[in-house]
Amino acid sequence: MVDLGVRIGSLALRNPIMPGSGTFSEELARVVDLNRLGAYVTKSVTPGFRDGNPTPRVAETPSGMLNSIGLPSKGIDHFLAKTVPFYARYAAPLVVSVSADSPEDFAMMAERVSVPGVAAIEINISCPNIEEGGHAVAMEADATYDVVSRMRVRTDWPLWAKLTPNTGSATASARAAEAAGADAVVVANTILAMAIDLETLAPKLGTGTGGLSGPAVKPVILRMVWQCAQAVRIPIIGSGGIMNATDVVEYLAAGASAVQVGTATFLYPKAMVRIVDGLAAWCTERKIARVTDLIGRALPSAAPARRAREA
Amino acid sequence: MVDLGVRIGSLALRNPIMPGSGTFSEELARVVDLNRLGAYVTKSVTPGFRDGNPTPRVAETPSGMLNSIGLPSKGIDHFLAKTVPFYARYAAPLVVSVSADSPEDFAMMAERVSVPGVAAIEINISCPNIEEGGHAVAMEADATYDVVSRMRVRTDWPLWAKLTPNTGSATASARAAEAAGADAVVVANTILAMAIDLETLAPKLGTGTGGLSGPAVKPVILRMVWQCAQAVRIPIIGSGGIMNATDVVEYLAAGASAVQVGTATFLYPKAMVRIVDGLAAWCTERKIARVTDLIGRALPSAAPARRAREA
Amino acid sequence: MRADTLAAVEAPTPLPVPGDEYLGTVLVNAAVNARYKHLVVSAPEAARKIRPGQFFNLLCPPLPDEAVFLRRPMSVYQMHPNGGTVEFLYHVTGAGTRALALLAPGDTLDMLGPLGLGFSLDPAWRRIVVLARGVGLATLAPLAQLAQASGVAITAVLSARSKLDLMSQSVFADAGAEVLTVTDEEGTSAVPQVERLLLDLIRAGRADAFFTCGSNRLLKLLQTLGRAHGIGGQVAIEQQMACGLGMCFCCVRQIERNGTVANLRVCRDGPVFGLHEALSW
Amino acid sequence: MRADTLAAVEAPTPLPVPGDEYLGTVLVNAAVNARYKHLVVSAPEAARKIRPGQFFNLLCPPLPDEAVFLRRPMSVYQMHPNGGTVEFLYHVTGAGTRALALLAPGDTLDMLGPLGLGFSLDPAWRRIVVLARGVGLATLAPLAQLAQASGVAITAVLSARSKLDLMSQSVFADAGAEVLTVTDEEGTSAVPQVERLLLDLIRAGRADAFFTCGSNRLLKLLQTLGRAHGIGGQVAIEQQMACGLGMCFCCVRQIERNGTVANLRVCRDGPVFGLHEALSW
Ligand SMILES: Cc1cc2nc3c(=O)[nH]c(=O)nc-3n(C[C@H](O)[C@H](O)[C@H](O)COP(=O)(O)OP(=O)(O)OC[C@H]3O[C@@H](n4cnc5c(N)ncnc54)[C@H](O)[C@@H]3O)c2cc1C
Ligand SMILES: Cc1cc2nc3c(=O)[nH]c(=O)nc-3n(C[C@H](O)[C@H](O)[C@H](O)COP(=O)(O)OP(=O)(O)OC[C@H]3O[C@@H](n4cnc5c(N)ncnc54)[C@H](O)[C@@H]3O)c2cc1C
Ligand SMILES: Cc1cc2nc3c(=O)[nH]c(=O)nc-3n(C[C@H](O)[C@H](O)[C@H](O)COP(=O)(O)O)c2cc1C
Ligand SMILES: Cc1cc2nc3c(=O)[nH]c(=O)nc-3n(C[C@H](O)[C@H](O)[C@H](O)COP(=O)(O)O)c2cc1C
Ligand code: FES
Ligand code: FES
Repeated sequence: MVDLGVRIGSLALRNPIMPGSGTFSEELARVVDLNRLGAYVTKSVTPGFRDGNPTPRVAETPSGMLNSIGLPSKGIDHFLAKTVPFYARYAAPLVVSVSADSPEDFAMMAERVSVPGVAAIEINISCPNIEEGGHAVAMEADATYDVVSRMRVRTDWPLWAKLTPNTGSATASARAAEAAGADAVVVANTILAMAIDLETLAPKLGTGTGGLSGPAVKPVILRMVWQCAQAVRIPIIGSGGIMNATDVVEYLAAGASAVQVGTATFLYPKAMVRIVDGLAAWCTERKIARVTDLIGRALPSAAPARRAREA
Repeated sequence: MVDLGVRIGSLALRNPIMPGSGTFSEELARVVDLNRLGAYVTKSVTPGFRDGNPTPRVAETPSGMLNSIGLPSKGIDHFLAKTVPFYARYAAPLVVSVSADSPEDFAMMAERVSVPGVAAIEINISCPNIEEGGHAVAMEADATYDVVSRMRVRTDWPLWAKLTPNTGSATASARAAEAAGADAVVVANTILAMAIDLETLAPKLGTGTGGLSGPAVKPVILRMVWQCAQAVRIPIIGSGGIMNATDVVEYLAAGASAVQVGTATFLYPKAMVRIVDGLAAWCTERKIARVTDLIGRALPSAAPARRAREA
Repeated sequence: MRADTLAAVEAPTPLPVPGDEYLGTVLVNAAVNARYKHLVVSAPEAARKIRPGQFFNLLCPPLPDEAVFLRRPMSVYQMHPNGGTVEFLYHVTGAGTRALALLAPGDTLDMLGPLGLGFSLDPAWRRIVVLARGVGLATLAPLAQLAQASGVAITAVLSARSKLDLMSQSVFADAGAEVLTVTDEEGTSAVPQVERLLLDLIRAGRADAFFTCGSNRLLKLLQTLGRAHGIGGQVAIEQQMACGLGMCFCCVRQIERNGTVANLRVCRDGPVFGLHEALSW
Repeated sequence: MRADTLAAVEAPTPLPVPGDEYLGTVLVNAAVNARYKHLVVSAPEAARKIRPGQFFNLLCPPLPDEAVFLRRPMSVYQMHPNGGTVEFLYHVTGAGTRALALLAPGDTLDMLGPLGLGFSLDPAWRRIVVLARGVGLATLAPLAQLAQASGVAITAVLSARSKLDLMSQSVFADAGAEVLTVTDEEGTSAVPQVERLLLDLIRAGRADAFFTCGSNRLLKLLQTLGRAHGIGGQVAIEQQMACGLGMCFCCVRQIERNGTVANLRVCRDGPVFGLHEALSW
């Protein structure tokens, strides 16, 4: 029996597979056994009601998809009343993704969602679909530090900062999140991108640009995980283009301690459960006893050990 | 007959299709009629001899490829003696891509390549495969300004600055290039990325990370072109993931005046010529008389005209 | 009758049976005319679950040099719960449908479904009018089966570009429907003509409810007539989708319900909505 | 003899005929054993151009749920310039070769080639030794045809994991070669054993030149023996490729030529290099 368990700070997960925020909801319980997952991550919740962006909100691209959902939300009250209780009947820890328009509102949200039934708080400072021009807090280290540190003083719950790939300095934002007291970083949200309709010659998405996800982004986000793993000591949760168990192996080797699966679930609702099984099978075949043995194996620091093994 | 001609500043091209630097060489003349292209862009040439990076230098990714060639070069003397004369027998203008280790060397290269037979100089300040950690000049606006302005004073030849997607502020670098006197910007070089070998759990590329190209990057680079077209007045040359004529239409609509084709030529050596023919056919079918009519049609500034046409 | 009163009557009832991922076997995939194809798939377990108006989210096979990444939603055109087959009628438009068009008998089709809330017939509706154009037919055809089973009389007004494009008259005729056809070719399909035809049906007492799908132009016409004459009904709406299960919120349309306009998910809250709930777009 | 003198003799001669993109038709794609397949393609124009040791860069068909993006280089295993066919022998390893394995008779195969510089026989070489292991056989097999046509005698030393994995003995035997086989199974394929076997051949005057491919271990052995006994030859080298035409510089290997070590392109400057030019890796 392979031990699939991983730790994200104080939180023990039965396996490293969880959904990405916004690509998962209560509906999935109708198709898969949620108890098989390592954790649940909710759609980002905002202080008040939000309608989301104009349609079309989705477009297809080579090996990927664009979305411009724009964080529709029923607001925090509805969320605490309905969503948190729903997950109480399932085994894995619930991670609540929060978003807000100002650092002060982020801090307020940290306090509001620090309730029993919530195991950790994910900070969505990286959505490319809400601010003008795709801007997001996590593009700058200073702004990242500001939001995370204000939340830190308002809650003892574990804080996971979700970073953006739309920057030349992902490691700087990761370090800022760590310095501000984040317990983990999620690497990363979607890549700002677009597609154009050939009939109208207008952007395909209602908002012009949107976030790219799916296999197309995997090489880019994997690189970010690998860079961040060399920059911070807190655990990294990788997210981008994971379709199968070997994609998870790549992320773990790059330095992630766990992963989030998004787009794959849209194509195959059972993807996450298949990935959990596939990961166990992959490890068994290679006589790897603990999935944690894979973490960081592709990092430069692991190169001497790797060469010794190969020799 | 569709008019495929476009202008990049003072330079008139018979059509908007040219190769991307490093994805084209004299060898292609054995397979296609080079006279059919809009321009030729050479592999980046450096002051002296460079051996390039360790192997493996290539890896496959979903709808794309990673490369870590590392600018092997025989140096500027060999280039002027052999490469420039080779293209003299062909009809289209020759664009020389230059790279160097310091702003001063970039300036020296500008002077050296300002010779008859060279129509324009492309400035490769965006290769992710030569500096530590994938760093490149074009990631920062200041450094971009520095290199371009130093070259500007040393040559009257048209200067095209090739930007990087590995930054949160592509428009700032585009504006810096424009302010420093660039005649056009090429958007963009490859995206820093990686892949991990499942047998060894080490990075697949000899250098760890490399540059992602091919259809996977098209949505990201198209977005950059669209953003830059709203930020600068100089022409934009789009480059990323173009496989066929409709990809070119997307780039033109996003605001590019011409495009560069790279990876497609590796899969189909005749890709560029097929794209030229395909673009003419696409325009003919839609009764578009001049390919320049497509430029910028997806920009916000074109929205009122677009809506009027549709109504 | 006010629009929200109508809406209360006409709102489709939730269906409890969740969709799942099935691997069907293609039996037939034949051209109906130059632009439409008819796909018959053997998928017994899936077939047993379907309610009229539901759809499947289909995984398209790979094309030689074109990527088809997302699934594509397709209404169930004909269902045979006992025969174990599911039929689709589709219009070949882009990469996804071009890929579906390549399926050959014996091939496997990965189909997620049945999904969404289908049509439901209010017991007060004894005579209904179905207005269908183009591929909307595929979505509305199962109504013929449903109405027949419920002893409801149908008048089907089928609209198309040309006589050649008219499909499925027999699906409705076989279910005992009266079939009226209008075409662009004959100049009988423009809004004023169709409006006159519908007014005749209303006057003849044959329009207790309207059903339609797809075309914004026809939806508007039915809403206007419905408001004027106190007639409700249902409309099946389309929107680009990703998950098909209600998770991603890609597929919303503006729906007016209980006095407020909300972005509802076509895949989960629809695709069938009350005729007067749907804001035209 | 010094290594660079050997190199001058053994360097393959440039071939003038450029490759092109051809659409071949698959005639046969059959399993040779559990891991190897044999592909026969009808492509008359391409077939006429091939020189022994050249390769094609093949576009792999799409897999159901796996992307194959780049072409895959494959040596010509057998060529039939008059028959109009080209044959490949390949080892099913990753996505690309798994995709090739799905090709069925009648399918179209997009093949770019023939590419690269092939083998050439120095007139002084009257008796050559070919040392091939595994899929290296595919690359070396055309030497049998070339040698036979030039009246050169071959001794083929074929190495494999097991007797079952030994392929193509007949290709060499039919060309009049003496075939010696060594296997891991029988414990006859280790370097010391093969070395002894080669020394015997040298002593018997049957080794004017060595030819090999693929295995670094065997290349080193031949280089050592060659240096000691003044024997040159040629080696076909592999490296991951993108363009196959010499444009991208993905496919370099370190080659010692004219006294300096340079990164040469396997696709354009090779894949065949002088035995002593190739730095082992
Ligand atoms: C619930 C539902 C049921 C449907 N039933 C049928 C059916 O029975 N038969 C049929 O032929 N079609 C049906 N459609 C529409 C069908 O899903 C689209 O035509 C198909 O996805 C187009 O895919 P494509 O790749 O061929 O074309 P694309 O190139 O993706 O698109 C072609 C054009 O169609 C638009 N489009 C794409 N997907 C959708 C969509 N989901 N909804 C609306 N517009 C879209 C695009 O914007 C574009 O303008 C249905 C759609 C929905 C939502
Ligand atoms: C000139 C040349 C001729 C060749 N001739 C033959 C032949 O006749 N028969 C045959 O079976 N194989 C041949 N090969 C090797 C063949 O190209 C690779 O095995 C194939 O590309 C693997 O593709 P894949 O997608 O199946 O595996 P992948 O998953 O891409 O790779 C499987 C393993 O092979 C390695 N690999 C991939 N491509 C190459 C390559 N081009 N060179 C070296 N290693 C590689 C990878 O790093 C990996 O370890 C030749 C290679 C070259 C360069
Ligand atoms: C439709 C959609 C909605 C998303 N919504 C959110 C969100 O609300 N909050 C968030 O932090 N990330 C959101 N994401 C990003 C995903 O959580 C994930 O990080 C990303 O999609 C990359 O993973 P993937 O390639 O596996 O999809 C969304 C992604 C998609 C595709
Ligand atoms: C193998 C390879 C080598 C490249 N070498 C260079 C180079 O020397 N200089 C440069 O500016 N860009 C270089 N590029 C980037 C391309 O010119 C082009 O901008 C990029 O590949 C995106 O286009 P594509 O998706 O069509 O390939 C290289 C790209 C590849 C794939
Ligand atoms: S398609 Fe995902 S919510 Fe409807
Ligand atoms: S594969 Fe491109 S140079 Fe050899």
